[in-house]
Amino acid sequence: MARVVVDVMLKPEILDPQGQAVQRALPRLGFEGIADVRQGKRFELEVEGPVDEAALARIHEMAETFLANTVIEDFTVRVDS
Amino acid sequence: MARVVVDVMLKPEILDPQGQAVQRALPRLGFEGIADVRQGKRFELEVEGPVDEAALARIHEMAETFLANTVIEDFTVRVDS
Amino acid sequence: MSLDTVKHADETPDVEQPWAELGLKQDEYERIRTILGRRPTGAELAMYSVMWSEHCSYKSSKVHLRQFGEKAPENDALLVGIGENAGVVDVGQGYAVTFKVESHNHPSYIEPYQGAATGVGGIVRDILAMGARPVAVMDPLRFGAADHPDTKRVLPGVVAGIGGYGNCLGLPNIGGEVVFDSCYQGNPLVNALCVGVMKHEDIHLAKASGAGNKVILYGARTGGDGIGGVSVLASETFDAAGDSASGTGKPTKRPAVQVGDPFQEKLLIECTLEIFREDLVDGIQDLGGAGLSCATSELASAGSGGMRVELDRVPLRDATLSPEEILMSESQERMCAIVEPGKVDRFLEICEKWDVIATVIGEVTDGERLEIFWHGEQIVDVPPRTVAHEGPVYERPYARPEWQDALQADDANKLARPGTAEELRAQVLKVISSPNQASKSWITDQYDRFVQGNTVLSQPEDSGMVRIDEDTNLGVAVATDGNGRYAKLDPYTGAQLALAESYRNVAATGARPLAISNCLNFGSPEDPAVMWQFAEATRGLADGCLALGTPVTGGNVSLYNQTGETAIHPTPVVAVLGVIDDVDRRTPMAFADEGHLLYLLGDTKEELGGSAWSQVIHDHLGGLPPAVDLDREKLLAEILIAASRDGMIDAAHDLSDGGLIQALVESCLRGGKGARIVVPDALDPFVLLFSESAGRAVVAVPRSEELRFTDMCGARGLPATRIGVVDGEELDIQGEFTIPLTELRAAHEATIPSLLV
Amino acid sequence: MTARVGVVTFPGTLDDRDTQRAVRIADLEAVPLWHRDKDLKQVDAVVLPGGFSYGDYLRAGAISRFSPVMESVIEQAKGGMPVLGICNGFQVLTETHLLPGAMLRNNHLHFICRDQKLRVENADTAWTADYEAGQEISVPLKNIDGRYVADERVLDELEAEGRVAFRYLDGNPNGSLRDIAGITNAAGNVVGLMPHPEHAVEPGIGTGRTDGLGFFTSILKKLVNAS
Ligand SMILES: Nc1ncnc2c1ncn2[C@@H]1O[C@H](COP(=O)(O)OP(=O)(O)O)[C@@H](O)[C@H]1O
Ligand SMILES: [Mg+2]
Repeated sequence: MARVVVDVMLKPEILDPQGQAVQRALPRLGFEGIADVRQGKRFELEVEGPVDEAALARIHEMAETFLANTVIEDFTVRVDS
Repeated sequence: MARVVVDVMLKPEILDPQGQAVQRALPRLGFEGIADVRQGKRFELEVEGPVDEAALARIHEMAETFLANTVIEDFTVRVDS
Repeated sequence: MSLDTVKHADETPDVEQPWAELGLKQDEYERIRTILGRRPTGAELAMYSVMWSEHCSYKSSKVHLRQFGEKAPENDALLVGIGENAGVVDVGQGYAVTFKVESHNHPSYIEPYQGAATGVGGIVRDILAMGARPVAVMDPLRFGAADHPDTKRVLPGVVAGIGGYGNCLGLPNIGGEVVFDSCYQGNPLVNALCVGVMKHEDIHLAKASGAGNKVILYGARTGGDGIGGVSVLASETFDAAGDSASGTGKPTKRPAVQVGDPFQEKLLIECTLEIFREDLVDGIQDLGGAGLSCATSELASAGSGGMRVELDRVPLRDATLSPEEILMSESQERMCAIVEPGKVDRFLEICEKWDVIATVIGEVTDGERLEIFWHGEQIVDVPPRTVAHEGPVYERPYARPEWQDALQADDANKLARPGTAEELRAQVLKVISSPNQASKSWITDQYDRFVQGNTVLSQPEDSGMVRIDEDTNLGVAVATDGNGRYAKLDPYTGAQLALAESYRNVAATGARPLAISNCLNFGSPEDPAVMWQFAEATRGLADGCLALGTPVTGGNVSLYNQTGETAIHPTPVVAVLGVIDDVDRRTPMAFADEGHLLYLLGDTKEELGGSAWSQVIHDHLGGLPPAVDLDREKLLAEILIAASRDGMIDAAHDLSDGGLIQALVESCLRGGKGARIVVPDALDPFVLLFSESAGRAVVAVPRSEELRFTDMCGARGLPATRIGVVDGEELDIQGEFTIPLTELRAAHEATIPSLLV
Repeated sequence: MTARVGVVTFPGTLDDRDTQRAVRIADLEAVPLWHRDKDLKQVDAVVLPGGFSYGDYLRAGAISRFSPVMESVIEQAKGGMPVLGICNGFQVLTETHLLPGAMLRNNHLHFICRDQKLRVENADTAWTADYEAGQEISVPLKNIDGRYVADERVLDELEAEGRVAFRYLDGNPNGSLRDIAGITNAAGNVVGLMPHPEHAVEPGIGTGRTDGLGFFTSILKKLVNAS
C-alpha cells in the first residue's frame, strides 16, 4: 500500500494564532533565532491500489473539496517515498 | 532564510479520531480506496542564520521537548528544499 | 502606484477612481467630492466607501429605525440609548447592564467556523467597549432545510465556531435559537448576543476629546484579512467573495474572510478591564466592521476637536499592506483608546502585563479634521462627521407585495386535522421530533454554560439567567426570539410576536423585562416588497416596545439576505433583558414534583397560521399569525413575576411554536416526570395541543399554593385553567392518548444528531 | 488560622475567579498567583484551574507548563505540597509529567458540556479525603481535549496502585482509557481531573449541586490538621 501525504497550511496572509503562540513561546524556552512559525495539518493517506496519475488527481480533488478549506488554506499533495 | 519542517504525528497505537472521521467521510463524498487516514500537525519554522547541524540539533530538541509530546506523538525534522 | 497624498489629489482632479468597485453610487462619489472640495485620495475613498456601505451607514434602514427613538417609552432604567456600541440599562444596586445582538450572516455562509467565531468576537468587543465585563453570550441561529446537504456543512461549522470562540473566552452560552427553513438555504442567519455588567460609574463612550490626548491602538497586529469584508460581505451579494477590490485597485487578492483568535481576545478583555479599573481611558472604541476607518472617524466624530493619526505606526502582520488596506482591514481582536498623556505609560504597562501589543498612533487635536499621515505625508484630511455619522440616507420605495393577500387568504385553520386519537398521537410525535421542535442539546452541549460560576439558568430554559452580585443575588435574564414564518404572514404582527415571546420568556423565569435589543434580518432593501416588510416590522416593534414600556437600546440590521430574487423570510430577532432581585427565586421550566397542579394561563383560540403543526404536517405557510394582545402579555408577565417572587409556582414554561404540547413535552422531559392532562370541556383537544395563541404559559403550582395563585389570577383578570397534574412516567392526554416519557425522549432527542452525522 | 490556597492565572485561564470563589466558600483563603511570578506567596496548596491557557494552542497545557510559576509549583509538588489540576490544570500536570499520561481530543471531536457522574475511586488523597471511596458524585464536565491516554503499562500501574482517583459513570464522555476522569500521583498530593468541582459548590448555580465542595473541604481539613 502506498502512502500519500497531504499538507494543509493556512494561506500566508491569513492569521495563524497557533503558529504565533508557538513562536512567542520559543524565546522563553531558550530557543532563539526562529523568525516565524506556521502551524498546519498533515494527512497521511494509505492508498489501496496503484498511486497513478488518476489516483493522484482524485486525491487532489479530495484535498481541494474536503481536506482543505481553500477559502483560507493552501495544500500540497505528494507521494511519500 | 531557511525553512525547517517539523511533522508531528500521533503514535500508531494511539487512536486518531480525527483521521478516522476523515476516512469515514470519504466514501460518502465519492472517494473510495483509502484504507487509512491519520491526521497530524505540520510546523514550518523560518530559521534565521544557517541551518547547520547545530541548528538542527536545537530544533530537534525543541521538537522533542515542546512541539511534540513524546508520550503520545512521534516527530520528524527536515530542512525544506 | 505611488502614494496618493492629499496634495496629489488636489493637483490631479481628473484621475479615474474605482468608486463603483467599492460599492459607491455615482451621486455618493460626487457628494464626497463636494464635501472635500476636491477628489478624494485613495485612502479617503477607501474610508468613505466602507463607512457609507449599508452595513456601516444604515442608509436604507435609518429612516425606519428612528421610530425606536421617537416612540421610546418613558423609562428611567435606560442609561445609554441607541447610537453607542450598545445600550446600557440600570438594573439597580448601582449596577448597569449592557447587551446587544448582532449579525454575522454572510461571512458564516462562506466560512462557517470563522464567520461565526468572529461574530462572537465582534459583539463581545462592543460590550467590552462600553466599560463592561462580558458575562454571557447567546446565539440565535437559522439554517436551511435540516436535511439539505449544505446544512451539514454550515451548521456544524457555525456551532463549532461559536463554541470554539465563546468557550475559549470563558463566556457562558446561556441561550439562543436554532431554526431550520429552506428560505435560509443560501443565507443562514448567525446572530450573536453578548451581555456585560458594570457599575454605573464605569460606563465608557466612544468619543475622542481633549486636545493632546493620545490615540492608542492595542490588541492584534493588523493584517490583510477581511479587507473589503464590510462592503463586499455584509452589504452586497458576494459572488466575488475572496477577491474583493483592495481599495487601491491593485490586483492583490486579499481574503475577505477573517480568522479569529479567541485567546488574543481573552487577553484583550482582561487587559481592558484592568485599564478601566485604573480609570486610564477617556474614550474607547472596538474595531469591527471597517476597522480603523470606523474607529478613528467615529471617535473623532463623536468627540470634540479633531484627530491626527500616523498610520505607519500601526503594527502590521504583513509589511506589504498599503495605507488604504490598513484603513480597511478588519483584522480581529483590536481596540482603540483615547488616553491622557500622563496615563499613557501606565496604560502601556498593563498591556505589556497581558502580552497585548499597544501603540500610540496619534492624538486628539483642537482642529476639526481627521488627518491621517503615512510616513509624514498626508493621505486623509476629512471632516470626521461626514465619514461616520452623515453618510447617505435613502428613503427607499416600499410597497405591500401583491402576493401578500393570497398568502393571508390561504387559511391554515382550514387544513385537514387528525380524525382520530391515534392520528393525533402520531402527529404529536411527528411535530415534537421535527427539526425545529426537537431538542437542540446536540448543539448546546458544545457550549460551556457553567464558566464564570454564575449561571442560574441556561438552554433549554425559557431565558438564560446569570447572577451578577454574589452577595445580594441580583441577577439578569435574557431571551431571544424571532419567527420568520409569522413575520412573512404579517411583518407588523410578526415583529410584535417576536417581542412578545421574548418578553414572556423572560417573565416566565421570574425576571422583570426592562429593555430590548434586536437584529433585523431581511432581504434586499432595493426590493420594494422587502422594504415594506422592513418598514412594517420596525413599526410593529416600535409600537410594541412603547406598549410594553421596554425601550430599544440598540441592535443591528442585516440586509441583502437573499439568493437571486428570493429573499429570506423577514426575520426580526428580538432580545429582551430582564432583572431579578434574587436569583434563588427564579422559576425553572422542569416539572419536577409529582402532584403539582398544572395551570394553563391565557386564552387558547383556533390559531394555526404559521404554526409548527401546519409546517410539519402540511408543509404549509399561510393565513394570519396569532393575534397579539400586549396588555395581556403585560398582565401575564406580572402574574408570572409575582408568582415567582412569592413562591406560588414551582415551574413555568411559555407557550409559543408547537403550542401547549411542545411546552408539556419539554417540561416533562426536563424534570423527568410525566403529566396527566384533562382537556377542558370548552376546547377541542387538537386545538388545545397545537394552537399557537400568544400570551400563554403553563405553570406548575404546589397544592398548598393553589388557592392563593388562582385568587391572584382571578383578581387580576387573567384566565387560568387547571389542565392537569404532574404525575407518573408518561404524558397522558386523558381520553386521547398516552406516550411514555422514554418514547417522548427518544423522539425529541434523536432528530438533530441523526441529521448531522 | 486558615490555610492559604494559591490559584494560578495563566494567560487564557478562565476558571480562576470561580476557583477562588470555591476556595473561599470552603473557608480557605484564596491567593491569586500570576504565571510570570516564581513566588508562590507562601501558599499551603495550589490549584491550577480550568480554561484555555495560551488558547490551548499547540496542545492543551503545553505552553503554560514552561511558565515561571510552574517551575516553583513543580518543585514544591515534588516536595509534597498539595496541587490540584482541574481540566486545563490537569492537562498542564500531564505536560509537566507530574502526572503520567496525556490528554487528547475527545473521541467524538466535539466540545462537550454536561453534568457528569463520577465515582471517587481513591478517597485518600489530599483533595478527596472528605469523600468515601466508591462515592458517586455529579459535577460539570466541559472540554474538548479530555480523552485520557497512557500506555498499557502505565494504566496497569495506576490501577494496581489505586491511583485512578475518579472514573466516569453512565457513559464515557470522551473515550478516556479505562473511563479515567482523574488520577493522583503516588504520594497523593498531586491530583488532576477533567470535570470541574469548582462549578458545583453552590446550590442554585450551575447544575445546582454542591458535590464538588468536598475537594475544598478535604484540603482545608488536611492543611488545618497539619498545622
Ligand atoms: N435594529 C436596530 N435597532 C436599534 N438600534 C440599532 C439597530 N441597528 C443598529 N442600531 C444601532 O445603530 C448603531 C450603529 O450600529 P453598528 O454600526 O452595528 O454598531 P457597531 O459598529 O458598534 O457594531 C448602534 O448604536 C446600534 O445599536
Ligand atoms: Mg462597536
